[in-house]
Amino acid sequence: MKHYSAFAVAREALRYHTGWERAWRSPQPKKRYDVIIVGAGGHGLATAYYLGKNYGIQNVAVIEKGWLGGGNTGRNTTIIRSNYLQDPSAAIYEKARGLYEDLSQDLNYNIMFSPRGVMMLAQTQHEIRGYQRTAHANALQGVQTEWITPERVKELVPIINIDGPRYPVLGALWQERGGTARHDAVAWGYARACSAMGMDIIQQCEVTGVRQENGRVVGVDTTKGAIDCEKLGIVVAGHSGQLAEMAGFRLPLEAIALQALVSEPIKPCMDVVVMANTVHGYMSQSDKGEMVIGGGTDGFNNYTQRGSFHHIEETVRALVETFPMISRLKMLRQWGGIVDMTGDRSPILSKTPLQGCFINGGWGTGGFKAIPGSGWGMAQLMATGHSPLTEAFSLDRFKEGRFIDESVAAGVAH
Amino acid sequence: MSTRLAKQGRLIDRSKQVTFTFNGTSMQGYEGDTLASALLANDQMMMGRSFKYHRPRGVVASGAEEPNALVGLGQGNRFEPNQRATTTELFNGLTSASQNHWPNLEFDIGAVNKHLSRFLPAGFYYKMFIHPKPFWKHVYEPFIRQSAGLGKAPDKDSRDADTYEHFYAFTDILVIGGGIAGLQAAKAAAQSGAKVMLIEQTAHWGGRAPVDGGTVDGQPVDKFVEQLVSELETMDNVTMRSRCMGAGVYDHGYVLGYERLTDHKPGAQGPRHRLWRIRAKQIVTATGAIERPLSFAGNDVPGVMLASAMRDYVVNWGVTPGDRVIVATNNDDAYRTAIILKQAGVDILRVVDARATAGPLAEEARQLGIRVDPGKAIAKVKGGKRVKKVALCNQDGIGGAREEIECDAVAMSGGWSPVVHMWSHCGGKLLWDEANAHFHPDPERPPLGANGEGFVVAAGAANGAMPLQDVLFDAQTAGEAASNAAGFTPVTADAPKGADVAEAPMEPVWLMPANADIQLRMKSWLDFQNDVKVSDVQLAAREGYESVEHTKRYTTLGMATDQGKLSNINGLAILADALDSEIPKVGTTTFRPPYTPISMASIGGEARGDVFQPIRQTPMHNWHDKNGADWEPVGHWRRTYAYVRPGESVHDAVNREVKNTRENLGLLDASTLGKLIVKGPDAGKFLDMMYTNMMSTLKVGKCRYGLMCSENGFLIDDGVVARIDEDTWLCHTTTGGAERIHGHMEEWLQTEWWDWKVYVANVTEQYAQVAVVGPNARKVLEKLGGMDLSKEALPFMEWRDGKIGDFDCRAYRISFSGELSYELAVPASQGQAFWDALTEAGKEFGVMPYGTECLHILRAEKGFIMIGDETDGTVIPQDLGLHWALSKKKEDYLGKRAHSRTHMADPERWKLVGLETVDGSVIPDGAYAVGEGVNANGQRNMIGRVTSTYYSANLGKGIAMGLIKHGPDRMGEIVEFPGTDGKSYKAKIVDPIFFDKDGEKQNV
Amino acid sequence: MSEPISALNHASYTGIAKVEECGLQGMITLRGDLSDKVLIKAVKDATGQKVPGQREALIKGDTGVCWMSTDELLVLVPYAEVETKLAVMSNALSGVHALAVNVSDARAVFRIAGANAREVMGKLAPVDLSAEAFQPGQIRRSRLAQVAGAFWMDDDETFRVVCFRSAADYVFKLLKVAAQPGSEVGVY
Amino acid sequence: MLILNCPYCGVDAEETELAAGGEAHLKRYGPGSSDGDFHDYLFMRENPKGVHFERWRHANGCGKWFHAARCTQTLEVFGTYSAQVFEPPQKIKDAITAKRPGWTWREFS
Repeated sequence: MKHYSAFAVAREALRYHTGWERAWRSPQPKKRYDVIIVGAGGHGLATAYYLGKNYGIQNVAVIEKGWLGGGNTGRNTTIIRSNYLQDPSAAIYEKARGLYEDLSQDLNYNIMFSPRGVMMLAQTQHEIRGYQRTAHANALQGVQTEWITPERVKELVPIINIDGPRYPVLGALWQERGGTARHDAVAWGYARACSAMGMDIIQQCEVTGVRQENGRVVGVDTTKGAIDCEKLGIVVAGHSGQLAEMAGFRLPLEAIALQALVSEPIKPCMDVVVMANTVHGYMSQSDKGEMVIGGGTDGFNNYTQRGSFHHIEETVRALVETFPMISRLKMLRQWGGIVDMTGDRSPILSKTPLQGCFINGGWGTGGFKAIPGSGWGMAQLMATGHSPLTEAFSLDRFKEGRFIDESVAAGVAH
Repeated sequence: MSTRLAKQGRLIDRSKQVTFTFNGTSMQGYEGDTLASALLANDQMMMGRSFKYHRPRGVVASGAEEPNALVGLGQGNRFEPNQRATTTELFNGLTSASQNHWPNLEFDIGAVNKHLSRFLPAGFYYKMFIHPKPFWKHVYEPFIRQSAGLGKAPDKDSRDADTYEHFYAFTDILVIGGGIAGLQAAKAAAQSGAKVMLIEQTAHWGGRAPVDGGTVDGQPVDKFVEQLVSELETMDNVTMRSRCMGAGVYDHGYVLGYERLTDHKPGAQGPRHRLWRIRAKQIVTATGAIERPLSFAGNDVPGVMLASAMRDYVVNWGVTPGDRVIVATNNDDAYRTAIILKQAGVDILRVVDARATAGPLAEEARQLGIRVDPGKAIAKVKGGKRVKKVALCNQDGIGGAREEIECDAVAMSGGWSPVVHMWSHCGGKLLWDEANAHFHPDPERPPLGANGEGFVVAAGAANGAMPLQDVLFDAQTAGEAASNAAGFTPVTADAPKGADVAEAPMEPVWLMPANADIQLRMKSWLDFQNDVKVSDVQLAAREGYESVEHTKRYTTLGMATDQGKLSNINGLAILADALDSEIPKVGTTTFRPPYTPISMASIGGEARGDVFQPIRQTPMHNWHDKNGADWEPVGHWRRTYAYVRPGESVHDAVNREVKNTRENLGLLDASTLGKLIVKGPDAGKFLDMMYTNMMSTLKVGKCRYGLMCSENGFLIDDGVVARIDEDTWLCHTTTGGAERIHGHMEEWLQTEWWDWKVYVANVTEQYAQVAVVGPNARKVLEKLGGMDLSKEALPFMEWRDGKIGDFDCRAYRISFSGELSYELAVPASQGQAFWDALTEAGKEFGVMPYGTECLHILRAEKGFIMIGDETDGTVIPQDLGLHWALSKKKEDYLGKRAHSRTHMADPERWKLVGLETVDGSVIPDGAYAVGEGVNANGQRNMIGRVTSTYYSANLGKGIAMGLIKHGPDRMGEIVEFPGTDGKSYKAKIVDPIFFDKDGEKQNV
Repeated sequence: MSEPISALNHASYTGIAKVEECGLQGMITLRGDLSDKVLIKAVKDATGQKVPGQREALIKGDTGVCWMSTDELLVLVPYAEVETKLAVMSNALSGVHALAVNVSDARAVFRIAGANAREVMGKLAPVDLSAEAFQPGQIRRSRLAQVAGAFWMDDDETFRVVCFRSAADYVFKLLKVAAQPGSEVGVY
Repeated sequence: MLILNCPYCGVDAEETELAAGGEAHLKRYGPGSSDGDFHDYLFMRENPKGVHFERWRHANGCGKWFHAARCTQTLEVFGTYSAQVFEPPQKIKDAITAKRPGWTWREFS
């Protein structure tokens, strides 16, 4: 793998950049792999990467129906934070956030992790108590967050209206080391690194069946032929249900549409990520200058990657109220993605009834920020059969009533 | 130079001069000008800077597709960045400023990037700025952000001076686009009797056809348009809106129309924008086509313009972008520009036609003395801030053997692409047309509506029909098809006969010259705003970013404010070539709404300021407001947190209210508590399912505190239930619980037990409810007179109807404070009068109103739980020691089954206890109790948490409730709560009832 | 008993249409089997009207009856008479499974009058209010921007809107925005 | 923006008048049911790419719950019907069969 650096760019410039090699190979599938990961999104590629890096398992194929990074990895609002309330969530998201800190260097690919700080506004007494609770929990979980005053909020976000007529800002939960990253780059960086380890990323290859022998997975059928494997990881947000069906089990998931939008680009005016859950809006400004805005989810099953406009309306009016100066900006583009929702809105990282087959899904609206931690834990689970990071997210929690409910702290899982 | 011509300009009124400013310079234009045409008339060729390299940018188009001429419009509370000069109607006093440069447009420091461009290819930032790590956040990123961005950000304190609104419209057929295709389709559809709505984004009808010439039924196109418009205006089943853009097509035939009402006359009465929510059975997209640029070196120099745009400026606004013009093309249409400009007196130095042979229009051009060079190409345009020279070469070559010609403008035409956005928003599929080298809608695969049938029909150029006669024929057909699909009988008629010069076939030319070397390719722009060049797309392909989505995201092709209207097809073609594939195989990126950007404010509509969200008010709301209420939003309600007196802090006020209520008399506005009437022969049975306790056995005249759980076993609500008569109960819910619990009850009644005879009605707002609380409660009520409220006549946990003073009243003898307390319900219309009477009569008894915080403290002193504090959606009654409220007699109730799951029955669950700090301090809200060691993820082990914590003015110390592991078995033990303030709080586990354990105060 | 006060005490505003709070209106929510003879008679006795069909509103002035749902009616009577009428009705219905309850004070009522009344309403409710689609004699339950509301037309230029009393202030402000000068739409 | 016909008040209501209520025709499992049945009743939702049956409430309208048969891939609506039935009426099933021959959903087809 050719090393990326300013020097390399300068060197290639002299040859008019005709010397760059492929970021990742595009191989035909081999007959057999130790591990097959279905789904070349962030979570799938990260799982493969850490299998290789942490456990030396490099005979791995990542199979992708479409193009790598083409699902929710490339459709989200790129927020990275770990100020979650419940221990298991805080653990996996903080692991992810920590890995994001060094990911550019680790992958030798600039994923532009920008620890600009994430702020969750408290606009009711109930929210104040909720976020102060989170702040206390985070302190014990090793997650650095703090409760800040409205004045500090205004200092950090000059464009915010802290004394709006309806919901004045009463304070905020502030995670200084939260931020954003360039979402596509995360998938591309992992893909390049996996490919460099000799792993095969097989795009435009759809899995049509999961082959098993006496209760154990032995391979998959694909549009590019049958491929054998020891272990199988299903990491296909939005389509987990279909894959599980092929593998002969069911998942407590529903697929719904989540929407987002961006404004036209303007010069930098907001250096942090702000989430206002009482009014259902959150916003950050990308390095391109676009205001990146997350919308709500539909309440019904939907595979169209299109949502209903009224969710956009609710979000935008909330943000115009919170940041009056965006009133005359314009919405450039809106889009939707398909997310898997579980009964407690927390993900599933788990063994399955089919031996050797593992599932990573149900990230709902919050998957991007978890990618490195999810890959790390999933790799550990698949390689060793156990991971403290994923343990609480197992499938059986629903039967036992052992939920991981994040909504309780007025926090929504963006 | 670019100048105003003596003649021409069908859209301007030369008798009406308009004054405006650009970058502070005052300029003149005419009514009917766009900002772009007016700037050109003032020889302002350079209008902005590009995004990445800060290269000089001039206007390249004449409409919505413009990527370059973006300005900051207006000032202060009416400032708007990134406004397209080409779609901005000129008005007197308009102020505009160019963007993305410092210190100014002419001299821009950022332009240094231009010279570094060789070192800044597509995706360079993924490969650089990796080391040293801290530099990204502190050095690289701030620099990149500063030089990126585009328009100036509005002032941080600006407040939009305008208002906005929505409008819900319903029509059988919606026609999007008011060009000749839209007009004709609308007529054809309307003749079936269908209700037709026709929307057009500009202020004019007829689109570009009047500029392109030709005749319809033997008369000039603009005459035809005039007649058609007036004909449609007389049809009362037709609604026409100009300045109204079709912004997006959504599922089930839902369309957003973006109407700009006062942008062209700021400050005028009424809303600025109106966002139409249009429900249509069928949609006709007559959105026309957009001309493609040609990819040659220097095609981004100001003065290089789309051929169609150049003739628009001449014909519509009487402006020529240059005196000495070269036309480059791969099709016949561009000859119209040459001819029109020539006839307007502009020097046409050359028509450079990449093809070997051209059609009759070329002949016509030659007749006018224009030199036509077949097989030729532009090797390079020279010039910085405007075109100076053009170097010509053979199309089939690498760009050598050049001939240089001095000129000041270049018109280019790479062929036309139908505007398929509206067709595609909801999943309409496209077909590749080899002959015209464009995608057009595939009639076999339209977007599908609620009935599974197609609900969009494309018409005219938007459908790939280019020649005038085809456009009209296609439009007629589309209009008839749409009316038919909408359930009407089309009146079939012949389309008007369009006549225009026949055209020779175009030839796809994706690069000029065909084998341009790398130096030229690095100067051949695809995306003018984002500075994406042919070489960038080729680099992306080489590096394996093969999917069109990858290439788009890696190079930012098509991600600018024009969303690739000019660049997508050209980029796609270059990518396909680089991948040695075919364009349709590579496919297009997804088309997403809106068609062009729409204002955030229009999306929010009326919902701003006062009416951003409803504020629900009790009958006494205004009194509270006048009497120092510190408001707390609870759902959409506003409740008084505390009544703050002059000179008091909120905290002081709370303490005063707490003491006074315990010692004298307090009044609480409890009107927000939900009140649901549940009536019927099966009402008792039903409530036994809804509540964990037994309600069917409650005696008439009595009250009982009830708990509600979800099927999942978690507490969702609580409240006092009163039995009114044999088959009627009244259920109180929490504030804001009324609608939720009413819905919850209706859901079970309608979808599970629909055979049960029960009716529910929400009577919450019928009553103003006042809690009269404290030792003097009975005294004040007796003073008002009326019903007997003695201990004997109205015992604890009972209710009576009667009169208090002259108010009809239902009195509940219940207490959430542990004090002698009555909750009194009177008709809402008399709530204020009743409150006044109590306040007046209460004076001698030391009456004071109290708010929600006082209420919380009073109940906490008594160890009463509060839904939302002790519960958070994960707590079950057993956690709170409420076993007494879980009926053992009942076989079933919602939540019962869930409680038997292993984790619910787990003895390790945290349980409710009281907490008393050893030093009397107040444990911080939300604090957790810590145990020994850390868990497998290195997190400190927690053994519990605080759920409610207050300073009790009565007890003079901090009190709290919390959930603690094995709590009830650990009475007297000390647990530790680390605060986020650096302190650690030690608290003793105690009984949660801190005050009047035996309840003597309430039983008097 | 003291003088009852409606939510906004007859506040009014005139823009492209006249908006006013109507004051107190007697209202009874009646739930039951709409085909039951006893119920039909009770409605007749209280309002002089038959039981309305789906989405029908049979109203004269401040007396009448509206179809709210398959098992629910809204009975309108003069405010002063509501208690007596309710008593009579409850008494008549004592034998059957039905629920009649006074909701007069739980509601606020507005009148929107003028040539642009349809347009003012069309800005707030996702309902086809063209003359072909909506006429006097019909009632529609929907939303007004962000709150629930029901409305009918007294004549071709006059709407009456019913909403929750607590939302009266919000609805009045909404109507003022929707009726602001210069905001004529020009379609109805 | 879904538009569904409320079978109770006859209105073609846009989504903003409606509240989605999840999977239709669930069988309730109460006390005495097995852990498996109870788990499935609460969490194991049908999640098909295609024909689906779901519950809606005309919340900003007549307030009634009703059922809808819909395609989750195209958003095509095959019909709406009473909430007070244990399975889809034959005419709804026929309407689906006409558009999606061979469809199945849970025990229905």
